[in-house]
Amino acid sequence: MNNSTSRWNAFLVPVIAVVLGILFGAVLMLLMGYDPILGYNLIFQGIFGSEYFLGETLRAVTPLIFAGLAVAFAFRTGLFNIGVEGQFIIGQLAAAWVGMSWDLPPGLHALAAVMVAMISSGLYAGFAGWLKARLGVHEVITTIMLNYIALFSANYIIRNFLKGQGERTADILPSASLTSEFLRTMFDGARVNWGLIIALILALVVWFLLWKTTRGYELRAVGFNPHASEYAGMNVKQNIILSMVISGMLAGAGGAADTLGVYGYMNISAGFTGIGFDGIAVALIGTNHPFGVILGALLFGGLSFGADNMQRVEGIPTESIRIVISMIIYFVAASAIVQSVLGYLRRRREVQAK
Amino acid sequence: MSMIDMLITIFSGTLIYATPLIFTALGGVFSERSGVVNIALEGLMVIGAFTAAVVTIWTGERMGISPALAPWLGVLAAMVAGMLFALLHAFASIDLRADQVVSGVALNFLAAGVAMFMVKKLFEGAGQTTTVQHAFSKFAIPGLSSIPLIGPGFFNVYALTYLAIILVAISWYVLYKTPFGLRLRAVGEHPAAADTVGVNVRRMRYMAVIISGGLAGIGGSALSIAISSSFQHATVSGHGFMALAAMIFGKWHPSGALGAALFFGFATALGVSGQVLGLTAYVPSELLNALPYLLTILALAGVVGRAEAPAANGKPYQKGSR
Amino acid sequence: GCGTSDNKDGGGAAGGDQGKKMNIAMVTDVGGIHDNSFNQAAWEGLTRAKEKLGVEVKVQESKRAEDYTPNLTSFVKSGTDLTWGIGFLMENDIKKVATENPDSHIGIIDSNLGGEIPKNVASVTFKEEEGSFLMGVLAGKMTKSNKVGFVGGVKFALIEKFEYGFKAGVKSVNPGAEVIVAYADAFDKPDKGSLLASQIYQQGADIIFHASGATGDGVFKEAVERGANHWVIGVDRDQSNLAPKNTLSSMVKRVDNAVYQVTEQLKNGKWSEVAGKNTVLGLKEDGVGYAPTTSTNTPQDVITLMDDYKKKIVAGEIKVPATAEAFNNFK
Amino acid sequence: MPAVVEMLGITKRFAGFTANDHINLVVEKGEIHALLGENGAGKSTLMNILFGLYQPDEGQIKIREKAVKITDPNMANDLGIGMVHQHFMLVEPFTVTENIVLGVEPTKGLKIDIAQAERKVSELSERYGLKVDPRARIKDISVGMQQRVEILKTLYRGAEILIFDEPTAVLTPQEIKELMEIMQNLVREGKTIIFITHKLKEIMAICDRVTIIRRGKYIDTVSINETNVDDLAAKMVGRHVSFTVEKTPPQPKGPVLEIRDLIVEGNRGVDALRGLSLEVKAGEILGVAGIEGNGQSELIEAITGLRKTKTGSIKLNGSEIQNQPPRKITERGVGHIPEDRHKRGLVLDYSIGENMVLQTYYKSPFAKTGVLQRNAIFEYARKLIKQFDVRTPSEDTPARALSGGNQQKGIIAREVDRNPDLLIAAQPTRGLDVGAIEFIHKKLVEQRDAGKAVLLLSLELDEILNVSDRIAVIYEGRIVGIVNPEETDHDQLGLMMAGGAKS
Ligand SMILES: Nc1ncnc2c1ncn2[C@@H]1O[C@H](COP(=O)(O)OP(=O)(O)OP(=O)(O)O)[C@@H](O)[C@H]1O
Ligand SMILES: Nc1ncnc2c1ncn2[C@@H]1O[C@H](COP(=O)(O)OP(=O)(O)OP(=O)(O)O)[C@@H](O)[C@H]1O
Ligand SMILES: [Mg+2]
Ligand SMILES: [Mg+2]
Repeated sequence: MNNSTSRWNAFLVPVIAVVLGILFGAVLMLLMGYDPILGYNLIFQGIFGSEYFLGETLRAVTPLIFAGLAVAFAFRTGLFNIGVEGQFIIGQLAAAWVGMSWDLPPGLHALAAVMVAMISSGLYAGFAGWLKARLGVHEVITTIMLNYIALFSANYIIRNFLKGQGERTADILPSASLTSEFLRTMFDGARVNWGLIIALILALVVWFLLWKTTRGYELRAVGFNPHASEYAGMNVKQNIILSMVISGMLAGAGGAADTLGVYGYMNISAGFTGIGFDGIAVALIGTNHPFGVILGALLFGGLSFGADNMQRVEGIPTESIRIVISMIIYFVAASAIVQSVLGYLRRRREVQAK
Repeated sequence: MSMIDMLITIFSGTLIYATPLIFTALGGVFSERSGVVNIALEGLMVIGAFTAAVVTIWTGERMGISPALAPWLGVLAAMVAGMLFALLHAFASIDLRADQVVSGVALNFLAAGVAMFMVKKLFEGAGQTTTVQHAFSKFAIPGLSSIPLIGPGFFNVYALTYLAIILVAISWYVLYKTPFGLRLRAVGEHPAAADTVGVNVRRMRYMAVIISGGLAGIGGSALSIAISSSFQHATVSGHGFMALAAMIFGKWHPSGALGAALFFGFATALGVSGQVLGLTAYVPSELLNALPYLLTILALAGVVGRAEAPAANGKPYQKGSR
Repeated sequence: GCGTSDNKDGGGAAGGDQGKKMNIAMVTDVGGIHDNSFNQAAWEGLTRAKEKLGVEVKVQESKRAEDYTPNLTSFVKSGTDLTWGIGFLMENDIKKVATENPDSHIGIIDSNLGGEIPKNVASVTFKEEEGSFLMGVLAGKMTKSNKVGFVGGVKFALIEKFEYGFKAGVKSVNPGAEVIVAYADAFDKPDKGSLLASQIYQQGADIIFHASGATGDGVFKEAVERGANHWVIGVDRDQSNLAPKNTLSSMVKRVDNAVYQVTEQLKNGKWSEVAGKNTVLGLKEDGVGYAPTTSTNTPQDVITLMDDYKKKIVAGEIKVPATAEAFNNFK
Repeated sequence: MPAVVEMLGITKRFAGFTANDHINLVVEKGEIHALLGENGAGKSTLMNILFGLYQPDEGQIKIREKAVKITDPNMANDLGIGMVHQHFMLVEPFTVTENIVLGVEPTKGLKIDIAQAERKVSELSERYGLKVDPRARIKDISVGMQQRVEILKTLYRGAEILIFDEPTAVLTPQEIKELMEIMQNLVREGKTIIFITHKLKEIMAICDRVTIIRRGKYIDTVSINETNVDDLAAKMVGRHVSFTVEKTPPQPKGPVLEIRDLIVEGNRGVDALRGLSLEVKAGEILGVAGIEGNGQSELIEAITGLRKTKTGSIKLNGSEIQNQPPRKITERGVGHIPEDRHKRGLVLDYSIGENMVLQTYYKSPFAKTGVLQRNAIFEYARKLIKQFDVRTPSEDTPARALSGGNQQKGIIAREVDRNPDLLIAAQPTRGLDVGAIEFIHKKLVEQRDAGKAVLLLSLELDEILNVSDRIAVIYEGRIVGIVNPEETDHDQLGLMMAGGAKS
């Protein structure tokens, strides 16, 4: 009984935050001299106005689900992975490499590329986990550093080993593609692709892994209390490393989906895409729950993508939507007080019921 | 000549590159020593960088205040703006007992949104401020700067660089020698203990977070009106997170933060010299550009070892709770 | 003659109520509209088109590379008469959108789409190496230390055109001079730009040419810091305002003209003259050149020399190298 | 005698739950007044109200016969009230002096005048016989000294009324004796003391009067002269409590645990165990007596695989287990009730149900091919909760929300039910009330009677003497003697624990 209430709260709190954030955004637009009704209407149109927009929104949401899952997974096991950005890059790179240079039947090829990307990113993130487990180096620092290292080395590798025409890798073979003719036609040519389905499946996997398996039991226990976990016979170091590996794998799958599903190649990049940082926001809006992450990504991705329509049509700056999103996160943080009061009331009720 | 010249530029490059990091990491030390995790450093720097640029332009170019004074007004304004912005973090973390990471992430997004939005408003839709005409220039301490090697290396940097180093000393004194510092650290280690001896936990944490905002604001100003001379979306890009790393690397200690910031600066300057010296013929430039990040990981793995955060860091304090 | 593709999924995107006015739109790359560089220049061209040609203009900034396609598509599908994509980064997106929407008109700057240009696309590229060559001539002539520097943003082929053009120019007039080359690996890190410049100057160079976007702001700042006899050469547009006393010249690239002219062609019904092919703008076409403010700090004899070289290049007597390979074969 | 503290009709509710329900407490000047009650009876809450940490919902407080409203600890300080908290309020990385002056720092210019502070701390320390080193860091000193620092903190602030909330739960017998003396010194100096403890003997030994509360309600205030231990226990729990552990003579069989010449390094880099040898037989409870810090923790950690050994052997049922991973050792039949239940014993954020399978979650029937069987786990948890009388609203309640006593019962349930050949119980009753203690002792004896080996470590001599079948005395990392509980007493054990020879 108390579990369902806590689930209800976990759902309610972000919803209230979203409503408050959107109201705040309306006030902001008014202050700026724009019509908020029109603004939000344009955002709405920019998402749902056509199959194409809807499809592209989903395409924009897809990497955010992966990144959000990666961050949330680490958070759930007591780690702060700021390195999703870099792990995503590694995933893109590995997928591009497999996609362009292996020769496998369709489907299998794509699968292999995704797997290799996941493994590469997993190992890459696992290095940060290893440093933490073995040497006690704070994962926040190492993952920040590894972001830059990933960016520079990916550029180097593309330039020197994978170069295609232009500033990018060669094209992946069609057999490795994650594009879906079915989804394309359904969404009027939008680039929504199998990556979205992979993301949703991974959300389910993460949920199952964390809460339904013995491994998840260990991973979360180690995050909550490493001393008790050690006492209970769990291998704390191994679990820390594993947690980073899995988090990195989720990010890597996102990178692979991006390369194989949207572009079919990887660009040399002059800077970060920000996917990793947006993933932190998505995870937090989704209260670090895999299903919350999906909703958070839909919200974040939808608002950002829809906001472009607002700029296109009325010239309303997209920054206003960044501000709305930030206020939503802020309210998620602030509404912790609502949550704690609700939770406390519940506990007391239970003690009394005894 | 080269060797000496190289050292000179590496030293002064180190100091200059480190300057914004020192301020900001120092800010992080105050906040986290009081028990409030501050992921918002990046956003605070953005606000500081933006405010400093705007105020310096306004006072120096539009109001005609003396070019020597205008950038200092910019720094002051950046500090105040950082403090005000930090209030949002303080309010969420302390009064609302919010998850401090969440609040910090929110403020990073907010800062970026607000600053860019304001730039567009203030500069006729432009994506960056105009060039700050009266930005800080390097400043040679007479006498000291003419010492060979050391002089041009260490004593030809921005006034803000000296300020940063002085502030490290002051922060150390404040944190480790004064009642204020003792209370601030107590609140970050064991707020209930501080509370029971009459230390106002809420007030201490508010002050710490506000100080942190002020310092990060100054750190931001160093980027926009000393090292470069404008504000745009990329002025801060990642320095706040590097400062966060420097704070942790420096074990939440002012001199540690200084050391870590200098280390980053040094490694960056080293990578740059590698390129300038033509090492790119043997080593890819990407590797040289990645050098500071690689060296940091090596240093952390090899030398520095485990660092303990303040015990109550990140934990909201509620009177009477256990 | 502009195709009026029907507007069934406009989704609020304006179709233009006056009916007659032509709609021109542009999509920036991730640099954004106010990048002090080609996006901004393109927008200036469009703004001029609005004033002089009476067209409606709109802009959409891209946050991520993934946004190029939907941004272009939205404009194309909402019946925009000409949609510009600014920057080679979106060459593949342009190709795709153009093929999927054969009735649309699309323009792209800085890419020839690898030579396969769809019928409905007008592409424009520049001979940056030619403009950069003149900067090399200037630097090679004016250096007192026989050392000059080049700061690049990211090692894209496009930026290498600047590098090798510049080096060739230096070599032509001053074979003994050394060119120090460094890349920031970023277009948006002024702090790194100033660090790079500081070291290059400290190495004894007295002139730095940059092709590094906002990173270059730091190069200017460093020159200002160092004062007299530390020179910068700007890029893309006249950048002398960043350091009036330290700027020798800027290699201007007339993206604005390109955008304006292609738009004008469309307006005047001469779309077919530019469509389906690449227009290359070099010194000859005044697509690249040096800024008028060059004379402020550069002596007339050097400018004259630059003009001489310009003539030779225009006449085809000098073939300016744009790649490492070409440069190595260049004498 | 005039009353210095009068708490009248105090009621305190926490979100609908009444922790204090019209409690009266009248303390006279110069007395040591005990406050007695079960775990969770509301003692700490009442004292926190007096100290200004909580505000009462109803009732009145008078200090020195004047009605006051104590809104925060500063105000309590001003009224001369000082409190030594149940959970120490000390900043671990700080020095003794820094902790003492925190909030009332003497200054010289901007700077804390640390020299002056140290002088004053030394003075006070000497005057009350407290023996603390003003420069030591809290994290480096013993629990007993930490407690004295807490006392100094109140004295430094000039407290006249001192509240001691369960100060003896964590002290060694020697330290307890010293504390008693200190308390008597304080009273002689004219101070008044409110003393909370679960140890009735201590109350009888030192207090003047005692106020008893039960489940938040006031029961009685009696003078020590008019009462006795059994009476107090009955008043407190509401039923008769037996203090003597009922048990039949042991029937020891072959050795289950054999330790030979064990050398283990402690946290500070010096050897904490220096050639320790020990044997525990099936069907016996071996008590290990010793002053804290003589290697007890290291001994347990070495046996359970939580700490590496240097040399020597640990054999369980004849095979060596030293330096094996904890999981292996657990699976070979070792149960462990850890001394720090929050640090080791529980994942506080997990439900009590999930905590019940902390070592067995991966085994059938709790898991099948790596998938948790929630129903099996919670069914099992319900069984244990019932069997061990763990008071919790449900098996789905976070362990954090349970009281210390019930958390401890949960751990014991888990460890006992795994049916280990060797059960290690470290401080199993620390901080618990007499009712809970009785229960736990009974469980230990049951294990013994079921033919298991039980290794009991306790700082509580009474517990050791009552429960053990044999007593091993540990001193400086060695067993310095084995004695029979029937043939020894506090004094002899005390002497051995201090390194004196076996008589
Ligand atoms: N901060 C709090 N919030 C909610 N309930 C509380 C709080 N503090 C105490 N309680 C409730 O009040 C009751 C009394 O707690 P208190 O700590 O006063 O007990 P106690 O008598 O000191 O117990 P012990 O002997 O274990 O120390 C507890 O059962 C608990 O449920
Ligand atoms: N964080 C918390 N959340 C909810 N209730 C709590 C919390 N901490 C304590 N309590 C309540 O307070 C009561 C008393 O707690 P307290 O820690 O004083 O217990 P205790 O028996 O003294 O245990 P300990 O041995 O840890 O001192 C418990 O019954 C519990 O219900
Ligand atoms: Mg208590
Ligand atoms: Mg207790």
